[in-house]
Amino acid sequence: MTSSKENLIPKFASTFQPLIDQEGYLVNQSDLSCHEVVGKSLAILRTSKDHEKSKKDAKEIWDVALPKELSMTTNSNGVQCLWISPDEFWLLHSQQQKADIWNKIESLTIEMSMVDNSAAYGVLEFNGGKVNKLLSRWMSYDLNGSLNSGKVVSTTLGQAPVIVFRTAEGKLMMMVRHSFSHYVAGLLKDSAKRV
Amino acid sequence: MLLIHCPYCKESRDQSEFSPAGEAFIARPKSPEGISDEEWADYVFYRTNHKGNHWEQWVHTNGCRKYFLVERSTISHQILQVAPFGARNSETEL
Amino acid sequence: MRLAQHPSHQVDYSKSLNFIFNNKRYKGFEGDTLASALLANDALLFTRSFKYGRKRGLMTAGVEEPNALVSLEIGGRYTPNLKATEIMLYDGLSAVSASNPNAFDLRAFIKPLHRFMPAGFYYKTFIKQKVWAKVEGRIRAFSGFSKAPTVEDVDVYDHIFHHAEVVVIGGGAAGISAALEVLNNSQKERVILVDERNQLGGELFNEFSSDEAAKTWLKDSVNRLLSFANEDSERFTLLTQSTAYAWHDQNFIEVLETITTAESLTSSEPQKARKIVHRIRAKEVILATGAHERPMLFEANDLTNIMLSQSVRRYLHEYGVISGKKVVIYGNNDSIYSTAKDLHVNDIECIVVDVRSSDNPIEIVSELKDSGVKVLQGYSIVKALGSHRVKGVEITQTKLQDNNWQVFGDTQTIICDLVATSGGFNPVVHLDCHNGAKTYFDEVSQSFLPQQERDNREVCGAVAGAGAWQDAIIDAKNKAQFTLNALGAVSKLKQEILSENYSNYFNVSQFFTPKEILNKQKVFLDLQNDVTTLDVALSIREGYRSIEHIKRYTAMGFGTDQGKTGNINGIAVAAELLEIPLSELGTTTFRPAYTGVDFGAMAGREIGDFFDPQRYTTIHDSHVASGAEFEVVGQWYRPWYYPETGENMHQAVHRECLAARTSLGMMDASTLGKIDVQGSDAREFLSRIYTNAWMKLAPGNCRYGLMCNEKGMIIDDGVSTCINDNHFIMTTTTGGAASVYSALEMWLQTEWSDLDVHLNSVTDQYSTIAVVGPNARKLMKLLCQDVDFERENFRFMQWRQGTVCGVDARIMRISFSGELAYEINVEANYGRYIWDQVAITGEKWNITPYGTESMHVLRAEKGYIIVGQDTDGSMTPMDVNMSWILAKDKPFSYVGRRSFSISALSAEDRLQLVGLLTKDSSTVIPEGAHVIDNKGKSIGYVTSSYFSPILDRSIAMAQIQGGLAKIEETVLVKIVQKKQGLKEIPCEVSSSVFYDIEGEKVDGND
Amino acid sequence: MQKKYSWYSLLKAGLNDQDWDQAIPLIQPKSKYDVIIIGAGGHGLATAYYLAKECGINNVAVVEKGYIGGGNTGRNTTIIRSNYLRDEASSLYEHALKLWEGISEDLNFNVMFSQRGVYNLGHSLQNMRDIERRVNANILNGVDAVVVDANEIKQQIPIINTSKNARYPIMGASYQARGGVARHDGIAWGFARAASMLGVDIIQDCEVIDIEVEEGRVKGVKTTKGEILADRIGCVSAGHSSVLAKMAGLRLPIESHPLQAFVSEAMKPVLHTVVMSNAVHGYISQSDKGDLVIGAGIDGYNSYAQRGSTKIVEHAAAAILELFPIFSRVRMNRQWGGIVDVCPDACPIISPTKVEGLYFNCGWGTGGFKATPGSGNVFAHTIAQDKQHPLAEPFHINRFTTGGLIDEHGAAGVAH
Ligand SMILES: Cc1cc2nc3c(=O)[nH]c(=O)nc-3n(C[C@H](O)[C@H](O)[C@H](O)COP(=O)(O)OP(=O)(O)OC[C@H]3O[C@@H](n4cnc5c(N)ncnc54)[C@H](O)[C@@H]3O)c2cc1C
Ligand SMILES: NC(=O)c1ccc[n+]([C@@H]2O[C@H](COP(=O)([O-])OP(=O)(O)OC[C@H]3O[C@@H](n4cnc5c(N)ncnc54)[C@H](O)[C@@H]3O)[C@@H](O)[C@H]2O)c1
Ligand SMILES: Cc1cc2nc3c(=O)[nH]c(=O)nc-3n(C[C@H](O)[C@H](O)[C@H](O)COP(=O)(O)O)c2cc1C
Ligand SMILES: [Zn+2]
Repeated sequence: MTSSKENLIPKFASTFQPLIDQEGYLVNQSDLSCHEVVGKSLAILRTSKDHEKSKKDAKEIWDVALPKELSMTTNSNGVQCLWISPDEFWLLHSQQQKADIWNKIESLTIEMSMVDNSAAYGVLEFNGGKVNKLLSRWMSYDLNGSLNSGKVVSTTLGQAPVIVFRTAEGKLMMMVRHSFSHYVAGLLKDSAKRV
Repeated sequence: MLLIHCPYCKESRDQSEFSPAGEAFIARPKSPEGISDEEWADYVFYRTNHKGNHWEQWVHTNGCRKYFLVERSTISHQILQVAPFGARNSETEL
Repeated sequence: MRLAQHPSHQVDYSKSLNFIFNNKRYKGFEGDTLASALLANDALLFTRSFKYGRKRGLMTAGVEEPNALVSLEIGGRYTPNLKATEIMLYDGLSAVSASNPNAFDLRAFIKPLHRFMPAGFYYKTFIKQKVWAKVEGRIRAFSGFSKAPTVEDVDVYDHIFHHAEVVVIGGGAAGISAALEVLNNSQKERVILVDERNQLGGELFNEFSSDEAAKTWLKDSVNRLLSFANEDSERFTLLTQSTAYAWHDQNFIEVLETITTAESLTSSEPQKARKIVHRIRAKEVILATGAHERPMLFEANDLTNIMLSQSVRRYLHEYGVISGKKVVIYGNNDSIYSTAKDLHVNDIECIVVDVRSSDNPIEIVSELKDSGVKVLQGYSIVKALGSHRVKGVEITQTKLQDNNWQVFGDTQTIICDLVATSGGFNPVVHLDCHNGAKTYFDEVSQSFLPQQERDNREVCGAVAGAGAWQDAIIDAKNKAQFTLNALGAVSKLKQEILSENYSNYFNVSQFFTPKEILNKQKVFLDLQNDVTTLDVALSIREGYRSIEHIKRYTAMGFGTDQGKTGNINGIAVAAELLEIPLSELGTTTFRPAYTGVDFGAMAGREIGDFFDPQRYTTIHDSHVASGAEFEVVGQWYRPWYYPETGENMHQAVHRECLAARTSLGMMDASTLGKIDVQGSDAREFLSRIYTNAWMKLAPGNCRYGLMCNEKGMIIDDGVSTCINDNHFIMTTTTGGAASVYSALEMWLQTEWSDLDVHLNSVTDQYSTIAVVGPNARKLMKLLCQDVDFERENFRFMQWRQGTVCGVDARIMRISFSGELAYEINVEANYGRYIWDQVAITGEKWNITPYGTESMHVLRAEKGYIIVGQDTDGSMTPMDVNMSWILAKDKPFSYVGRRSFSISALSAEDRLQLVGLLTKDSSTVIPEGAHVIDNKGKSIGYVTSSYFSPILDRSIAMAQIQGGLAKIEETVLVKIVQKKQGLKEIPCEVSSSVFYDIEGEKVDGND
Repeated sequence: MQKKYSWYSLLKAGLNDQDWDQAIPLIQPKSKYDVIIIGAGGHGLATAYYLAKECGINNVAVVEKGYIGGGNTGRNTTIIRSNYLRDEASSLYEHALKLWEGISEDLNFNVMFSQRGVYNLGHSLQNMRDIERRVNANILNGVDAVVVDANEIKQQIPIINTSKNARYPIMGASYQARGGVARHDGIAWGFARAASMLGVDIIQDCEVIDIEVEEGRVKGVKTTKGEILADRIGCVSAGHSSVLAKMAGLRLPIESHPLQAFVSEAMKPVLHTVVMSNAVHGYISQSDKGDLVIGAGIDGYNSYAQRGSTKIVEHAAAAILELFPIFSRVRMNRQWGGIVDVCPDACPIISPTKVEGLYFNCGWGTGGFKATPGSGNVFAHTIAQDKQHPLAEPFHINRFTTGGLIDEHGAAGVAH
């Protein structure tokens, strides 16, 4: 009576799954696109009082250097480490790495805290010349003047808290809380009609 | 709409990212049971409510989530200075 | 009348447009405003005045217009109260006067009664409340301008944030010059230039006919600006038809851009925004908003075709329109001569009446006289003639003696059909004053000028008192240099020299307010509100002497024009009557909006679905598929109940509750707040936050906790799970998640920074599915093989890690229903999958999804509280009979504990939570009904009340004064609302636990 | 002696151009009074009026730093109702409402009290429970109140949006028919005129800069117009209460916050009642001039600037559009702010202080306009007898120490 369940393949639904088109786009128009990036996992690292020790631990587990204010670092495996606050860093890594990393974490005695929050956020990628035009309808942040490549900013999109960072010129990433995904998708699609 | 400099993000951001969190320098009594009802009420309810330069707490709710201190004029809304939490414990301290 | 096309004209005579005004058809041209087009058609009457019903026409050509209010279009694009001067004409436009000038109007009819209706009339009449109640409605019927819209707006509005180093407000000579100076002398600095008109240039077009240089300068400058806008669009943004309407703290400026063109108004394409609010955060602001002209005061100065002199010029120069053939130009400054010259050049007959004497000869006067224009110096108009359209004026001699104006000699009549007046200029200081800056009265230019020093802003051009356009340009350059310097873009200031009479270029004389004129009837100050000099005088006589009282007593400046033309004259009149200097009286407060802002534009897209975020769990689509009705909790949409075909809520809830009690139910509990608490002091932290003990809770276990604020009042509750000694996961109520999280952070950061604790919100990380009912264990065994579910190995209030249908899960055995229940927590991406699997697998026990309503019934049967329903921010743990949850021996005085020892918190007559059982078991008390004592006074109220399907009777919870001591007593619940059927319901006070009092169900059946 | 307002006097004035008397005479302060009231808002003026009229104390000065009624009295949305939750509060507000019903006649000044009814909307199940609880309490306390459902609301206010699909659908409301609005300036002027007729000195442009205390007793005040002595002083200075308390060496459980409002351009009457929604933070009525008067939510930070954040005002506009979508193309004409004195339990303080002879009446926060006559009335008696008026008893400042908070927050929410 047990086997039936064991053979099931769990169905993973990405954050924006019900909202994107078949290619994964929320918005796809001339000079402006927004699609969901799937396959990313998120770990949240809160450093301990002994920041130096945390830095070392981070290096050991993740092979990343902790970034300075509002910036990010990337390691050779493509793990991105985002500065969120003086004692909080977000590590974006691929789903494949996740199991290994968490095994490693559990085997170490570290004083900092680590939380897996992969399912809590969806990641959107924006491309095109009109991205700032679209986002400036909902974001008070100075996208043109201050959001340079490599910069990480937590702010709001409308009333939803989001993290945005620019990985390259013309390419912007945004992390959205799962429960706000309908709201955010709604805002973006609506405004995209008028940029 | 205020423009507030977050001492942790080291950047000025729109007020909508922040939440005000009340008058600064109201420390929780070290031993609540050891003080009178008046003293307890003073901590819980009573405020100086400065007209003029006023130290207050703000939290960067939709940013780094840190609480910090702001000295702001309650007459002109001008922000005179900001400080990370713990950098000072009273108005007069330098 | 329309003149031949001239280069200064902003209308295109080759493109004619048809429109309708007050049901009549007219033709105008592209570039016209509704006002200019109507003037050209000699349609001069726009409205009836507010109080006296006087017929009125245009007074101005701009946003300062007090009279010409119209409504535009019908249906979903009907817009009330627009000024004809701000509506750009388009083909097919249709407009209606706010108050039809041609209709019979009682207000005009009762003219003889006007003298009995002074300012403050209503304060002195209808003093009996009963009488007022009867007449108010009838008086109201006369109020207001246009009719309100009747249907929903079909257009949408956007908001856009901008950041700029420099914002220049006003695109006249000064603004253009300032913007160019900044752009030319800096590299990266971003500049935004806004102007409310549809063409850059401000008042400069007026100079075109006499000054070729003005034309050349404007053309060149605008071209240079346009090339910046095209080639370096990141750096320079030009916004026309865009009004800066508010200036908030720290240079946050809101600009309303009107996008609508004829096409979008009439097209059915809904996507395009009708208007956009640009929210600009500027480092530096350059204010170049120009000046509004003020009228001269004389009797019947409100007649149609008495206009401001500069406005007559604007109609002439920008639109090629003039509404008279014989014009009297009247004023107290040199600008009237420029108007006369322009009219004369266009072969329009005119006479100049100047209140100033001829003592100081001016060049332009002799020039005009030589060319044959009649000039009367030392004369004033005392009265305008005509019933509604001006037909002539009466003038007398006048002189200034000891700072007092005197009017003397015989009156003469001059026949005319248009009067153009200029009483000097009011710099447009409005925006500058929005966040606290003051004005000062400048005796030289006889105007209120912006506060001199102010951080991060400069003022230039006419708003700074500059008169000549050449000076405005130089002044703007000079001020822009200061701005550049403040930005660090230039270190050496370039400053050019202004002409000598820079700030009194027009030689404005002191306000012309002779008592003889002020004492006359119908000398209007505020035309929109029909405020006269006599009203101001009366206000002062009655003791309303402060300018703010005068404003409020007379309604001066209350209108849609906010007194742009009338207020300063009103202040001058009051100062004259009070015999104090204008500077002492001051202005009233300038407030946003500079000109009206549509509510729709203020709201932007934050309406409808975007009014507030709607938050969904990842299981939401399954709930929708099951036909759930939803309840909004916080911002979350939670299934409320799942009606099957034909069921109402009560039937559905009945079925759902019985399923959970007798077999199996399931519920989406994902919305509960979840906070990850880590660190070596995590236990200590929980002990300080919760009222109960946490030091001994072993890993693998969970515990319920109650949280209070420092006042000792319950604010939240929930179950926290011990993962290991340094790691807990706390749950909070759905609505309380955000506030609890920030309160916890507050304690950690501001008071207990020595604790080693880190918080992370993991609410969105997990989907939580509650499996509830006696058959829950059987189902769990099917769903998950790697956990031992046996009763003694996985006890109540424990948790286990396992794999549910192939997905990692943390399974907690907790219960909010009293039944055997498990909560499966999985990564949210698998939430829907697991939900569906649970549903399918549970089919054999007829598993039934249930919503918040059934959850409420189930928990009430067990007497569990809902924070916010059974408590209201004034209930202590003792009040809800939960003293057991107060740890006695915690070393740290946990949050709220100190307050418990305050006398009032242990008073015997406090409201306490108890159960209520109606004597008639089928009666369900309405929630919110009150319990009364034998005197009929309320002694408490019902917080929760349901029909319990399992008990087959009604149950309720109530807060009753001293309720815990009343158990087993009978009390009355009084129904006092008629429609609920007035009655008294006898009830027995009981424990609030109704079902399974011994708590035997929680282990289920095996 | 001043003349009575009547049709007759109006006629006479119109015919002879005869001067009206000074409703608010210009007065220089005397050196000593029996009682000084600090703050000539509605509450302060009402206090002076009732001191003179009902307590036999006519030697009273009201000192005002600006112009009378220029504080919150002159900048509020004028909603008047008495359907408060707690017995203590509803008794006080009902006392005020009863006075409102006769105030124009009493003062011989039409304050245009318009009993057009007040709806408090509910948008969630919990809102509706709270409304039921409050309405039932009101009825038991003899306060008129009724719960209406969405259909009834729609019938009474056809332009309101009762769609079930709204983000915050209207589920029902409490309705108080005797509630309404009044002319904000009128109540200040009416009390001022009536009080000065009874001999009260109203002194404007006279800011109190110090309160003189000697051996625990109040002695007088220093003002911008010199020193004025009195044995009893009542502070009725709303947003500035903490500032005055500080002068006397006291602290209060009060914070000053901006509260904003705005008006539209005037339109023909279309909204004939008052509609409030605490859940979406919008309050609306249409004035007798025709403008929509709209109240917004409170700003979270402290301020004495009489202005607040735009986002709050814009949110209020959005909230109003949720309720009344047809107002989308109506334009905001003017926006302003007041400084409200917020008490932790959303109830006022009417109380003596530790300084003998010094009384405070403050903490009315966002909702004191409606209480104006009642507040002045009970405060006058409290000062005159040096004993709490029975209705004022629960509002003693001691409640913050003894724990006897009234906590109107519970179910009444924001207290406009
Ligand atoms: C936008 C807004 C909307 C509101 N809406 C409502 C509503 O709809 N219904 C309702 O019931 N209430 C409402 N209120 C609240 C209401 O306005 C106030 O509670 C009430 O008007 C307070 O009256 P008051 O006489 O106590 O204070 P105020 O009218 O503020 O009078 C206090 C006076 O004290 C003076 N003063 C201060 N310091 C000194 C000094 N040192 N020396 C001399 N004088 C001094 C001030 O100048 C002021 O005139 C609203 C308030 C605001 C701001
Ligand atoms: N003050 C005087 O004495 C005076 C009188 C009459 C004419 N002038 C003439 O005025 C010109 C001076 O140039 P200037 O640039 O200072 O003034 P201007 O009046 O030419 O230009 C000001 C511009 O700002 C716009 N504006 C005002 N408020 C605005 C707002 N809130 N948002 C957007 N736009 C706004 C106006 O519509 C106008 O286009 C010269 O041509 C001069 O001859 C001056
Ligand atoms: C009930 C009410 C109605 C108002 N109606 C108008 C109005 O129609 N037009 C107007 O300009 N101001 C109106 N005001 C606002 C006042 O002009 C003024 O802004 C307010 O009293 C605050 O004063 P202040 O702006 O001088 O600081 C109204 C104020 C209130 C309280
Ligand atoms: Zn920050």
